[in-house]
Formats: sequence, structure tokens, C-alpha cells
Amino acid sequence: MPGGDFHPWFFVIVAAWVLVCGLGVVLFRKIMYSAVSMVFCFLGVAFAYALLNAPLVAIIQILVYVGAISIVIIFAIMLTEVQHGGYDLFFNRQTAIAAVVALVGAAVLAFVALSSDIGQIGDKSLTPGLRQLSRLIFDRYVFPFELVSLVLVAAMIGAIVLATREKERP
Amino acid sequence: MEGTGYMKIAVALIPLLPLLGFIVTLLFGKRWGKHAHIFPVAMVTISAVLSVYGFEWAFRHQEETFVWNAFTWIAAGQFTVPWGFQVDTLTGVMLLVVGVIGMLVHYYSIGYMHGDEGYYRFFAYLNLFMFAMFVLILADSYLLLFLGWEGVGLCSYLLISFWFRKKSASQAGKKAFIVNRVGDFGFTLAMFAIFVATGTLQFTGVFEAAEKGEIAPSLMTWICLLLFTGAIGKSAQFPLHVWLPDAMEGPTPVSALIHAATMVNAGVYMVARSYPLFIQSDTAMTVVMVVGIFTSIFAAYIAITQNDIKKVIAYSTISSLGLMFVALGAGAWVAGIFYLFAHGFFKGLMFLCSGSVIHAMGGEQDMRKMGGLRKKIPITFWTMLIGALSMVGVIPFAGFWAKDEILGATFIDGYYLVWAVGLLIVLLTGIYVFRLIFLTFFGENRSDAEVQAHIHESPPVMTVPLILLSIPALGLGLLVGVPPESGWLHGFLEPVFFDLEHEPFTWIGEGGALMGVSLVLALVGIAIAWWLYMRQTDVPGRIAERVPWAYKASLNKVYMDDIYAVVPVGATLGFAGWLWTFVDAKIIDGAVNGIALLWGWIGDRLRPIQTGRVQNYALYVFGGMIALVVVLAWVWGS
Amino acid sequence: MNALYWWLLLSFLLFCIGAFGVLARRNVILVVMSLEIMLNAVNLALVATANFRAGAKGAGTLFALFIIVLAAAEVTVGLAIVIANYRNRRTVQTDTFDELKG
Amino acid sequence: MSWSDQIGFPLLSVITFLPLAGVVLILLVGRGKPVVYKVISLIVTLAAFALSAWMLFAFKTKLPGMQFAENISWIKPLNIRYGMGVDGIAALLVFLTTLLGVIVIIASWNYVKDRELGFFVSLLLLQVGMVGVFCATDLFLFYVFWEAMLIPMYFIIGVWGGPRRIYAAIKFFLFTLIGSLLMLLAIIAVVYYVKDSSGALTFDIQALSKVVYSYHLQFWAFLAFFVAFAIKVPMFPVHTWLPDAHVEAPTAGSVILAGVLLKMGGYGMLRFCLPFFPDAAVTFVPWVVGLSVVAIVYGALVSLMQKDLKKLVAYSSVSHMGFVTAGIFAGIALVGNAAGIEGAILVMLSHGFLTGALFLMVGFIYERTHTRLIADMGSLAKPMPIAAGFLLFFAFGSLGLPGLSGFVGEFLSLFGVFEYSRWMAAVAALGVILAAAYLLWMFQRTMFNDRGDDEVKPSFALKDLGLREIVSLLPLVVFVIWMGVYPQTFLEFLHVPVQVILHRVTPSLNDTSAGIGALAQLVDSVRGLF
Amino acid sequence: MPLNNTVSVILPGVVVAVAAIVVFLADLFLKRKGGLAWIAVAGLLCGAAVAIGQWGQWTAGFAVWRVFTGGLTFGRREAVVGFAGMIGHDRYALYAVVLFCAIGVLAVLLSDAYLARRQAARGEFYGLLLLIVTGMIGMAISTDIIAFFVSFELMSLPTYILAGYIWRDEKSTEASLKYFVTGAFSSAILAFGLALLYAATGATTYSGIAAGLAGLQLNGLAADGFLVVAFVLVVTGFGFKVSAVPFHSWAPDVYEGAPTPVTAFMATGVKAAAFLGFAKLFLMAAGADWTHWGHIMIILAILTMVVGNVLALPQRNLKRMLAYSSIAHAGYLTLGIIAAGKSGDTLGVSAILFYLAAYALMNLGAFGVLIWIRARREYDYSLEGLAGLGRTLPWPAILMALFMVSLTGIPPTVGFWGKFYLFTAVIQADLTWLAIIAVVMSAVSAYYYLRVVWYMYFREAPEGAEVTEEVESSQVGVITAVTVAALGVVLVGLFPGPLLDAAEGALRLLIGG
Repeated sequence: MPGGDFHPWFFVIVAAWVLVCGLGVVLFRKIMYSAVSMVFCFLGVAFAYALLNAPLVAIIQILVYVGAISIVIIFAIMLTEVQHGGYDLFFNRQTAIAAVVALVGAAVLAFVALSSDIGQIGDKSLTPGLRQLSRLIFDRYVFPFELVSLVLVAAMIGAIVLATREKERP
Repeated sequence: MEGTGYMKIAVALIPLLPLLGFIVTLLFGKRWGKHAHIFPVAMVTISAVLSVYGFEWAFRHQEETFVWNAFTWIAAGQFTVPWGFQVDTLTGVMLLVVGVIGMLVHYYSIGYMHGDEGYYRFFAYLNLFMFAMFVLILADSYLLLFLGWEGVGLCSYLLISFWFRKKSASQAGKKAFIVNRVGDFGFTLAMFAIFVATGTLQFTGVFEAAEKGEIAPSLMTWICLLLFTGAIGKSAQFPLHVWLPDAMEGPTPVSALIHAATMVNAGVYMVARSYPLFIQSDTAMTVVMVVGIFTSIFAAYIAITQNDIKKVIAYSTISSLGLMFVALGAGAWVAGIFYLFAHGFFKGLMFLCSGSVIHAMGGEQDMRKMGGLRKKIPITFWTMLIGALSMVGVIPFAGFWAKDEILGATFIDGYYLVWAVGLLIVLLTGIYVFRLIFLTFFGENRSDAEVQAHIHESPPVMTVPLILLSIPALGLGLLVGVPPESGWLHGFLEPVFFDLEHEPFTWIGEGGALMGVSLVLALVGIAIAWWLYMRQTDVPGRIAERVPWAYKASLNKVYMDDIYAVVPVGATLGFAGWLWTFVDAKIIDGAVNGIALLWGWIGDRLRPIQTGRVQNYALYVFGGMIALVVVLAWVWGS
Repeated sequence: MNALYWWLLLSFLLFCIGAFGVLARRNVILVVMSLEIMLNAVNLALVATANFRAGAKGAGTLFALFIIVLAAAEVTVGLAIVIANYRNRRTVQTDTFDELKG
Repeated sequence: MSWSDQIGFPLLSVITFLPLAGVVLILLVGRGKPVVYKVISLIVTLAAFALSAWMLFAFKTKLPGMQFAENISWIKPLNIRYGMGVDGIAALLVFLTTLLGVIVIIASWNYVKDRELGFFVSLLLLQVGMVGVFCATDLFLFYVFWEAMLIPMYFIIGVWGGPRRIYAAIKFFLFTLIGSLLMLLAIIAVVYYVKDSSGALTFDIQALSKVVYSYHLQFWAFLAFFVAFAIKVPMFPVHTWLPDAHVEAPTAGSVILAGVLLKMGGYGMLRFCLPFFPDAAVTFVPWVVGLSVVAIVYGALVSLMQKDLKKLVAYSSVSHMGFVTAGIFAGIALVGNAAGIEGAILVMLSHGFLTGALFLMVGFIYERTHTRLIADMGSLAKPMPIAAGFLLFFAFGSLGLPGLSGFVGEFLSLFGVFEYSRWMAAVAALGVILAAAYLLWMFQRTMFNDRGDDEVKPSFALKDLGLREIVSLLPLVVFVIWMGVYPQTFLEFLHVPVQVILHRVTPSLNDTSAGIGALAQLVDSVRGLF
Repeated sequence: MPLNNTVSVILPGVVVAVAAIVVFLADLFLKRKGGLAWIAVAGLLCGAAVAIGQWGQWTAGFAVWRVFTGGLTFGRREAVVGFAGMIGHDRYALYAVVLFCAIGVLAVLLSDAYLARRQAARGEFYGLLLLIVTGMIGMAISTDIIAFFVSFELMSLPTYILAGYIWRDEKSTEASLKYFVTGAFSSAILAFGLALLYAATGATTYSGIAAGLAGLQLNGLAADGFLVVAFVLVVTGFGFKVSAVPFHSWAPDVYEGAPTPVTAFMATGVKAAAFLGFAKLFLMAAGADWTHWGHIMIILAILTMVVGNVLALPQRNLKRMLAYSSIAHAGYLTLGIIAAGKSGDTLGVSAILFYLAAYALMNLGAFGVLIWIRARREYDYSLEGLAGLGRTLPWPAILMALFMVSLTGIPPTVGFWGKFYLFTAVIQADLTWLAIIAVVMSAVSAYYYLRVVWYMYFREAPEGAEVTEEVESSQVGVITAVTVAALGVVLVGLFPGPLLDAAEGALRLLIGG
């Protein structure tokens, strides 16, 4: 069982929470239920980050995912028509195959994870704190950081182009 | 030995002049119109004079061989063949035959072909033929001989299908060439074998090697048999004789020159030329003799019932050629050449006479529609009679001496069966030749009144050659062949057939007796013909009714053409058709197109996986990924 | 079998749940949501590794942070595309977009 | 080395690229002036022909190696050079190519009535490629020419061809492409084998043909090269592109295809298969000769059944080219049998003249009768005796009448086969009989025979060959006779290069049969079989 | 400029990114949008110029990889690696930069009239395009999986948008949606694979991963299921971007639906970047572990070559046909990575570099001709629509024929050299059997390429297919781009020396140079 500076049961609880909410996202009929489930799933993951000595990531997770992404998605749901009806409307024709493939995949990956010999336990005292992380971002990782900002610019402009639909003046 | 300068010029000019004649006539003949014959005939005449000079040179230098290698023809690797000529006594004899008869036939043709559409063409072809024939006999190597050999085949083709719009004529020409090709197949392989064994194709070299025993006996037999295959084709021996009767589709001078006097003798000449090879292989000699005698009797049997005047002579030619091979096979080399010599004249004469008859009859060739021409075309009649007597072998005509010598040789050498068959042939020859004479010249004329009205003797340009030819047909034997087996010709050819042994001919005794027997049989044959076709004209019909199979078989040429139509020709065409429509179109091309279609088919079948639904695509990605994991984990896990 | 693998196992399972959502749900918006679940699984794996693994500790954490931001950008773009499509076809059902095929 | 270091005048490059100048001129002239294109094409091809004739005169037949060599760097990083040069074999083939180039221009003077610009440009480009193939002394340059040639031919068949032209064009293209792609792999393997073993990257054919390759490489590389060339020749059973391509191609295309393109297969075998991979070549002799003999008989038999004149000639090419491959490979079967190889090369040349001429004739006939079906003809010798004469001449040349070109080569190559195996020679000789059969039968059915309806069928109003057509045929007549009567002119070019090839192959023979002694015994035993 | 100056290491990328921002800003102020194209072109040319200028200064090619294949000392590595191992700016990257910028220039030239005619916003288009180029450059220079992934996303996200750029066109937005869904899905997979690689080795830099893998190999764990999964996931991400079978299915739909200039750009630029980026990742990070990812790639390569070519056969839509053809070419290109991995030689990578350039020229040309035809008359990208083009539009037709011939790989065109070089690498790596498959498949491909030619030349145009010249759209850009591509195809085909030199030089280490 996972060890560390927290009780194994915390892992079980977090895992169950994340997985159940995750399943909720993909299985709920009503899209709003899925959305709410997703928010809870993100919260669970944030809790997991906290357990894994990554409070910064946990906070960002809550800010970005719970705060921003979920809202955007819910807006999108509002903007588009919501279907009502039976399962055949919510799931496509390959659902059964998808389920099988996903289950096989999960099984294979689980088997791999449980049978691997690669990993070693590291020295957890070396886990960087907030200060070290911020220094890293602006030192070693400034290049990806800048790129990420460009990605955001691109995404924003792109979204505007696609969403606003104005004709160019000749 | 190297010849003199004059001889070189002569030997070069002999073939070249007719070649020049051919080229010039072909290019300008059409413009010359009815004067188209002047230039080619002139060329041939000079050539004939020169060939007489060649003969005379050989006469003067009997022990020598004139060899002149003009230039290298082919030299590739060790394979070297020069463009070389040689003259010895054998060549001399051939030169005489070819030159003289060729020239006479040219003259004759002036009259015979008069007014024909392709007048100039005819003379051009004839000149080309003379060129090829001269090359054939002057060649000093097998390969050059082969050039002439094929060349005469080409001319034969051209001249047989001279009236090309007649389907039978074009058919016959094609047939002649292809059948000859079958023989050439053997000839070619023989040349390869000779070269492999001796390293040369020149006669002198080959024969030297053969005499030194450099050629293994088994190989020698193969070589001889393969060479003989060539001769079978060219000299129309069984089973490749089928082209010769059909070749009568050509104009009659052609039949006389090519298909009686010269070209068909090429096979005999070639075998005789290869004498040093043949004498080393008893098997081959025996085969030559057996094929010869069989062909001879076979052709004689067919000749009896033929109604076409030229066909009768054609079969008689086959029969005669068979006899020549009998002579060669029996070792009577000089006799064979002697018969060739004589045959050239009398058979040429016969053909030209028949041409004259046909000319007189306005193109009619069926003897059943002739008769009684003796009075109307007397010159033709008399000359033809000389030819016929010579051919049947009545003393003292040329044919008699030659034929008798052959039969005598078979008897003396102990081939009694062959001799007996030979006698039968003599009898049959008498019957069918005089059947021809009687049907044509005696009795009542059986043709239409209109045709009868036009019957006339041929112009001098035709009859003079007849007369000229009848002289050797009559007297040649006396001149060169008497006494038998040791006449002038024998001495003349001795240097070529160097180690022949023969005992002096005995007039009183074995020799004389044999002579008598054959003479008697010949006369009996004539008598039977007289009885059957002059006296009891209904008897032939009755015989035909009594033994219909024998009559029909003879009339239908023993069904050889029908057999050929089925076995080699039909089978080949069927097989070729199968190859084309099945193997080529279905299997090979089918495979090619099939593979191409298969790709397209697979492509079409694969298209539906591209459903257009994005989640299908995602499934492929994810499924593919999982499949890779499973496969690889399994592969590396084990 | 150490602690890292339990967290990775959790991440694997979450990843497959997300993948199932992408593969099976008809509503494009739900597909986008499932994608986010998948990216969360990735982050989980990264943060867990950073916590338990010897070596570059900060890298995993920062990678996770970058991915969070990228996910935000992705959602933005994705939803813009969904809206653009919705305007053209008045639907968000994935299998109605099959004009291009073969 | 610069141009001038060699001979001062890049003769081969000029011969090769002169037609390209024609192309440029034609493009400059612009659309819609067909007569100008024809004249330009004629002038440049005539010039190329004259230069190649001069090259033949200046060629020193006794010298080994490449003459008129040019060699400058082309692609430095791979050490690929622009190397041109000819030995005797190549010189003759260049001559043949330029000759047919001129003839084809003359012959298609009135044939093409649509998109003339493209047609003559294609023809000229094709000639560049063909001459280049024969001149290249760099393996890569060779390959570039070899492949580049496909495109203009594809267009010639596809644009100006008959009703099934697309099928024929694509079939031609794909067949050849598959072969040449395999060859490309083999080229890479060979070149890098040399690089790995000697450290030097070179594409020089001369250098590469002096290397001793491992047997394994030889075996596979030989196969790859051989397949490429066998398709081009074409050998049974990869010949089926040929009849289709020939039938659909316009006359000019057929002439070039039969006259030159097929020769490239034989040329490639001589230039690459034998010197590069002697051991493998010796291994494959029985198979290749066997297949060639099959091709000879098969092609002849199938020709016999053809109803279409062009197809008949096309299949006859399969048969005749069988003599080429048979002669080449039989030639290396025993020590120093140059006759077979030289014969094979002569067959190539002679086939170029003869089959080219036959296709021209078919084209001329087609222009008048608008049919190629034999059954629709007959008695054509009456309205067009000159045509009949020419056809007869070429037919007899083709069936191997001694004194004409077909005979010498076939005889020598058959002789080579005979020395190797008398039975195969016997079977191959059947092809000679069949050649007479199908050609004469064809001639009889088209030119002879009466159809009995002179007035009804308009074909009897056909015009005989005109001056232009006769002029286009006459050079071929001259060469056919020349080569038949005095083939030494041509053979002299071949002795040295063939000896070079044999010299290269001979050690392999010794290796594979344990020395000359054993070989001599082998020869004896072959003879002893009689 | 000292080599350890970190900014100089990413200068070309910075130039392009700045150009993007400039375009965005200029769009706000410029009234005549036609000028934007020239700004974008200028920016790209500047980027390329910077890269060319740096070429002489960087003496190492593909540096870090060579550390592990035994070529380079550690000290030399310091000289060319920026941001503490995040960036490996070597000649390989410089070659890539020039290539990407060139592709970008041609794409811009192809787009201008196209966009103007459809009244689509050009400023944003060029800005996004430049950002994509920046992302592509980032992929080529990254030597850290984080930077790599971020660059990957920077390249991908704007591409999704460009695919749907003609938003009135249902096909365009559909393509965009499909591309987004599958793309984001496979991005997640790729990210997961990278995370697992990180989990297995504890490092994110390529060199660190390589060291970690070497350690695993020492412990006999090279075939651990964990690593297998990691590699498969990364290869899946790679396979998706380069459209390798079975991860290819988005490509035909997206290529068909997207605006043609975007398709051209995706088929050449994005694919090239994916190849170059992933080649660096695989070879530098996992070069020693060839057996594992190599065999996955062999399976992919075979499937890709076969399925791509076979599915191209029945296509009647030219854009779709070219999409399948680009799938097939991805298969050939994959061979290069395999060969490089197997032999540990630079030849395979040089071959990819060369091939990508060649491929870019001929594919941009082919798509360019389609745009050109579209500008001249009604055209639905169908084969039938090409019938008789040889008469009606001779120049586009002859150029199209040239590009098709080049795609088939017939000398003397550049496509041939690409194949030749690639096959050389494959044969040198003792993978001749793969080369034979490639050869057979390229013979199959000849069929559909030549079919285009025969439709243009061997068939006649249907009645009433006359050319309608559209005055409002200038064809200058298209014609320039196509002509440049055609000249490139022919000239590089005739004299491939310089480009071959560059492709080899990008890999070669010039010690003391």
C-alpha cells in the first residue's frame, strides 16, 4: 500500500472519490450531472496533489480547473442545445467496443503497473517547495513557460476568430 | 590453291552480274516495260559464259582446287568464316549445269512470260536466283553455302508465289519456304556441331579434320544426319517433299530451272560435297539411301495417277532426286552427280516442254483435257519425247547411263532389295512418263473448241532452248558416262571423291546384264503405258475401281498434306492458340492485372473503416495502442 | 511494489475512464470533459512521480503545472470549435459530423 | 577533370543533349506551329546522328576502356559524377538510337495531327534519355537516364496512342518501374558494399565492376538488376507489357520502343549483370538460357496466332530478344565464348533496324487502310508494290535470311547456346522455323491473296509509299544489308569490350568448376555426348 | 556572439514569435490586409536568415544524441545546449528552422489570395501560422520532454483552428472538430507516455532519460512492461501527428475539409516538425533502447506504407488522395528513424532531413496547383475535374505532372533523391526487406500519381469546362509559390549536392571546425 506521510486509507478514499466522480462524468445521462461530477473529480485530484506534497499544483488545479475550465464548459453546455432521451442518444454505437477496449486497456496498464520493477523510492525531503519551484520556472523552465504563454495567446485569438465570425474588410 | 587473277574476276563476276541484274531490273524494270528482259538476260548470259570458263578452268586443273577468300564475313570470338569461294571439278560440273540451263531458261522465259503484268519482276527474281545458286555452288564454307541455300529458297518463294493473288500460289510459296526451314533447322545445328568439332566451317578445314579423325564417330553420324536433314528439305525427300508438287503453282520456267534442274539438286550437291564426312558414317549413308529409295518409289507411285501435267513431272523429280540419294548412300558418288548432271538437262527439258504445251493450251494443265498435240506442236513433241526417253532410261539417252549406274552400284554393293525396288521404280517411271506423253500428244484432243482453235507452236525464243536442251538430254551420257563407272566424268570428279574404288565395267557379264534388266523394265513400262492409255483406255478406271484405296491414296498423294495439316500444323496452331489465349492472356496477364486489381480491391474494402465518425478514429488510436502494448508485452514477456 | 505504483495505478484507471468517455459519449462537450479527465490522470502520474521518484523533483511538478495551463488553452480552443460547428449544423452530436469519409 | 582535359570537345554530351536544345527551341517558338517543330526536330536529330556517325568513325576499336570520356563532379557529397563515355557496345547502340531518332521524326511527319508540340518535345526528350543511358559511365547517371526516359514514353503512348492507350501506358510504366526500383536497391547495396569494404564511395561503373563482391550480395543484387533488365528486354514471363504498349503506341513510339528501349535490357545485362556479379551470373546461366529459349519459342508461337499486325511484330520481338539473353548468358557458360555474346549484341542492333522498320511499315499501312487487322487486308501488293517489297525485305531480314542482318546475330547467338547446351540450341532453333512461319503467313495474308473484290473495297485505291516514307526506310535497308554482308564493321567494335567482360567472368568459371582442367573436361564431355 | 549565450540559442524561434506578435498588432492598424502576408513572409525569412547565419557558428549536429552513441565530449555539449539542457540548438535544429520557415513562406504565399477571396481574417491567420512555426521550431530544438510537449501543443492548437478557419464551410469546421478531438486525445496519450518515461527514468531531459534508460538496461529491465507501455504511448503520439497507421484516420478527413493552403501546410510543415521533433526525442533520449521503440515503429511503418498507398488507390478527390499519399510518405519517413536507431548512424536522420525538404517542395507544389486551378475556374478537387487540363490550363497541368512524377520518385526530380537517400539508410541498417516493401509500395503509388497525369493529358475536357478568370483574386502569390516549388523540385533534383551536404552537415560533428 502506498506509504508516505499520510495514512494509506487517505489514498483509498481519494482514489475512490476520483474514480467514482470520473465514472460519473462519463456515465451520467444528464450533461449537467456530468459537469458537476467533473468538478468533484477535479477537487479529488487536487486533494491527491496535496497528499503528494504538491500544494502549489493543488491550488492551481482548483483555480484553473474548478474555477475556470468548469465554468467555460458549463457556458458551452448552456450555449448548445441539450438532448434529452434514452441512453442511445447519449452514447454512440461503439460504446460496447469502447468499453471493452477501455477495460482491456485498464487491465493491461494495471497489470503493467503492478508487475513492474522499475521504480525506486526517492528521498522525499528533496521535494521542492514553492520557492524553489518559482525559481525553477523563471530559470530553467523559462523557455517552456514562454511557449505556454504563446499557446495561451494562440488559443485566445483562435477562439475569438472562430467564435466572432466577422468578415474581413477587403 | 590460290587461283589466278582471271579466275578471281570470273568467280566474283559469276554471282555478281545476276545480282546487278536483279537490282537494276527491280529499280528500273517497270519503266522498261516489255523490254525489261534485255538487261537481266544479258547479265545471265555473261555469267553463263563465265561459268563455262569456270568449268573449263576445272577441266584444265583437275587436280587443283581454286580457293579465294575474298574477305572475312563473320569473326566473333574464335568463330571465323570468310566470304570465300572455291572451284573444283564438282563445282565445275555444277557451274555448267546451272549456268547453261539458267541461261536457256531465261531465254525461254522471254517468250513464256511475254505480256505478263510482272514481266520485269520475273526476270529480276530469276536473276536473284542465279546469284544465290552461284553462291551456293561456289561457296567454300558451309555457312556461305547456307547463304546461297537460303537465297535460293527466298527466290523459290518469290517465284512460286509470283502470281500472288492466286491464293494457292501464295500458299505454295509460303509452304515451300517453311518446309525448307525445317530442313535448315538440321543444317544449322549441323554447322554448329561441325564448328564445335573442327573449329572451322570451311570445307578444306573441315575435311582435313575429318580425315585426321578429329571428329568422334558418334558426332560424325549426328553431323551427317543433320546435314542430310537440310538436304531432305531442299531436295524434297520424304517426309519434307510436300512443298515441291505445290511449287508447280509458279510459272513453268521456274519449275524447270528451280524445281527441276538446279535448286532441288542443292541437297544432293551438299551431301556430295560433304562426302569426306559421310563416308565416315555408315549409319548416315544407310539413312541417306533408305530415305532416297523410299522417296523414289513413293513419288513414283503418286505420279501415276496425277492429272496435272506439271505435277507428274514434279513427282518424277522427287523420284529422281530419291535415286540420286540412293546413289550417294550406296557410295556411288559419281553416279549420283552424273544423274544430277543428266537430270538437270532432261528434267529441265521436260518442264520447258510442258510449259510449251501449257502455253499452247492457253494455260490448261490438266492432261485429261489434252491429247493429240503431236501434230500441232511438233517441236515440243519431239523434244519432249527425247526428254521422256532419257528419263525413263532408254539406251542411249543420258538418263539411261546414269540411272543404270546407280542401280548397278546398289546391286554390286549388295543392296539387293534396294536394287529390286529401283527396278520397280524404273518400271513405274516408264508407265507414268509415257502416260503423260500418250495423254498429251496422242489420241484425240479433249479440250474445248475455242481452246483448240488457238493451239499453236511456241515462238522460236522458246523452242530453240528446247532443242538446245534436248541435245545433252540425248547425248550427254554417251559423251561423259560411257563406259559406265569409268567414263570421262568419273575421272573428272576423281579428285573430289578421292578414295573411291570401283572395278572396271564389264559390258559382257554382270554389268551388262544389269543394264539389260533395267532397260527391259523401262521398255516394259512404256509398253504398259501404251497398252493402258492407247489401247485399253478403260483399264485404268477399272483398276481404280478394283483397288480404290490404292488409287485414292495415290491420287491424294498418300494424304501427306492432310496429315501435315493435322499433326505438325494443326497441333502447333492449336498449341500456339492455347498459349496465347490461355497462358498469355489468362495466366500471365491475368496475374498481372489480378495483382493490380487486388490492390484496388483491398483499397475499396478498406475504405469503410474510414467512417467519418471521429470517435471511430479515436477508437482506432486507442485500440491500436492497446494492441501494440499487448503484442509487444507478449513478445518480450516470453 | 511501492507506493508510486499505487498512484500510477489510480492514474491509469482514471486515464482509461477518460478515454472511455472520449470514445463513447455522443455529446462533443462531454468528449471535451473526458479529455480533461485524461489530462488530470497524466498530471496525477507526474505529481506522484515527482513525489516518490529520485531525480529531477521539480520537473514533474512543473510539467503538471504546464499541462494544467495547456489544458485550459485546449478547452478554450475546443469549445470554440464546438461552437463553430454548432452554428453550422445546430448539433453537438459527434456522429452527425461524417460528411468527410472514405 | 574538366571537359577540356579529356578530348577538348564533349562529344557525347553534345550528342546526348542536342535534342534538349531542340526542345528549348520548340518551346520558344510556342504553340501552333507544327511544321516548325518538325523541322527543328529533324535538324537536331540529324545533327545528333551525324555526330554519332562521326563518333563511330573516330572510335578506336582496338582500345579497351571508355572513349570520348567526360568526367566531372556532379553531386559531391555522394561522389556521384557526370561521367560519359562509350565502349564499342555503347557506341553502336548510340548510333542506332540516333539513327532511329531521325527516322522516327521523318516517319511521324504526318502521323501526328494533334498536340504536335508535345509530341516532338516528348520524342526529343526520349532521345536524350536513351542516348544518356548508353553513354553514362556513372551508375547513378545511368539510373537517372534510365528512369527519366519513362516519362516521355508514358506520354507518347498515353496521349497519342490507340484506344486502350491508358491501360497500355500505365502497364508499361509500372512494369518498368518495379524493375528499376529493385535495381535501385541493388545499386545502393553494391555501392555501399564497396564503401564499407574499401572506404571509398564511388558510383563509377568501371571501378565498381572491378570489385569482388561477396557471393551473397552478388546473388541478390544480380537478381534485382536482372529482373529490371529482363522486364525491359522483355523476357518471358514478364513480357506482357510489350504487346499492349506496342499496339497502343503511335508508330514512332513503337519504333523507339522496339528499336531502342528493349536494347537497354540487353545492354544492362552486359554492362552490369555480368561484370558486377560474375559468380552469380554463372550460377544463373541455366535458368536464364532456359527462360530465353522458352521465350524464343513462346514468342514465336504466340506471334503465329496474332490477328493484329502490330501485336504480331510485338510478340516477334519477345522471340527475337530471347536470342539476345540466350546468347549473352550462354556466352559466359564456357570459357571465352565470345561468339554468343557478340551475336547477342548483333541481334540487338539488327532487331533495332528490322523491327523498327517493321513497325514503320505497319504504321504506313495503317495510315492507308486504317486497320491493323490482318483479316481486313489482302492483296495489298497490288496497289502498293513498293510497300510490299519493303515489307518483304524486312520480313525476310527478320526471319534470319543469310545475307541480311538478322541472320548473323541469331546464328552466332545460337552457336553460343549450342556450345553451352545442344538441346537448348535445338529448341531455340525451332524459333527460327516459326519465325518463317509467322512472318510469311502474315505477309501472305496481308500482301498476297486475292480478296476478289477489287472494285468494292476502296483499299485498292491505296497510294503506294511516298518519297518521305521511302527515305525513312532506306537507311534501314542499307544497314540491314550491310550488317548481313559485312558484319565485321560492327563486330570490330565488339571484340574488345566483350573480351573485357569475359575476362571478368572467367575467374568465376574457374572457381565454380575447380579450374581450367575441370572445365576442359566439361567441354569434352559436352562434345562426347554426341 | 558567444556560443553559451542562451538567447542566441533560441533566437530564430524568438524572431518568428515576435513576427507573429507584430502581425497581430499590424492587423489592428493596417487598413490594407494584403501587406500582412509580406510581414509574415519577412518574419519567416528573418528567422531563416538567423538560422543560416548561425549555421557556421554551431559546429555540432545532433549533439546530445552523439554523446550516447559515442561521438561527443561532455564539454562540447555545454557549448550548444541552452537553458540547462532544455534546448539543444544544433545544426539539426538550424536545418529544421530553415525548412520550417521555408514551408511557412510558401504556405503564406499560397494562402493570401485564397483567404482574401473567402473574406477570412488574414491577420489572425498569419499570426497563428507563425505561432505554429514557432512551435515547430520549439519541437526541433527541445531536448527536454516538457519543452517538447509544450512546443507540441503550441504547434497543435493553432492548427486545429486553422483547419476550421473557413467557418462558413461545414467541411472546414467538421475537419477542425475531428482534428481537435483526435488531436487532443492523442496529445493526452503522448503526455501520458512522456509522464511514464519520466516515471521510469526520473528525468525529463533527453540526456537524463537516456542515462536513466542506460541504467535500466544495466539492471536488465530494458523490456519491462512499464517501458513498453511508455514507448507505445509516445509512439502513438508520434504516430498520430505524422499520421501513421493505425493512428492516421483523422488525416484524410482533415486534409480534405481544411482550407487547401492549411492542408498543404499541415501535410508538409506539421508533419516535418513532428518527424524532426520525435526523431530527436527517440534518438537522443532512447537511441540506445532501439529494440523497443524500433520494433513498434517497424510495425507502424509497414502498416503505414501499405494502408496509405492502398487506400489512396480508390480516391477520386485529389486532396484526399494527397492525404493518403502523405500517410504513405510518413511510412517511408519512419523507415529513416528506424534505420538511424538501428544502425546508430547519422545516415537515417540525414535521409529524413532531406526527404522532408523534398517532400515539402513537391507537396506544397501539388496543393498549390490545386489552389491555382481553383482560382481560375470552378473546381471540386475531383480527378474528373482535371480531365483535359493539359489543354485548358497547360501551365498548372505541366507543373502538376512534374509534382506527381516527383512524388512517384522518378529522377531527375527531388522526390527520387529523397527515396534514394532513404533507401540507402535503410539498406545500410541491414533492413533491406523493409526497403523492398517500400519499393513495392512506391510502385503501387505510381499508379495513383500517374492517374492524375493521365486525367490531365490522356482525357479530354468535358464540354463547357471553360476557364473563368476571377479578377478579384490575385494569383501572384500562388504562382510564385508553385514556381518556387517547381524550380526546387527540378533544380534540387538535378543538383542535389548542396541540400545533401546540408542534410549531412546537420548531423556531422565538425571537430575543431
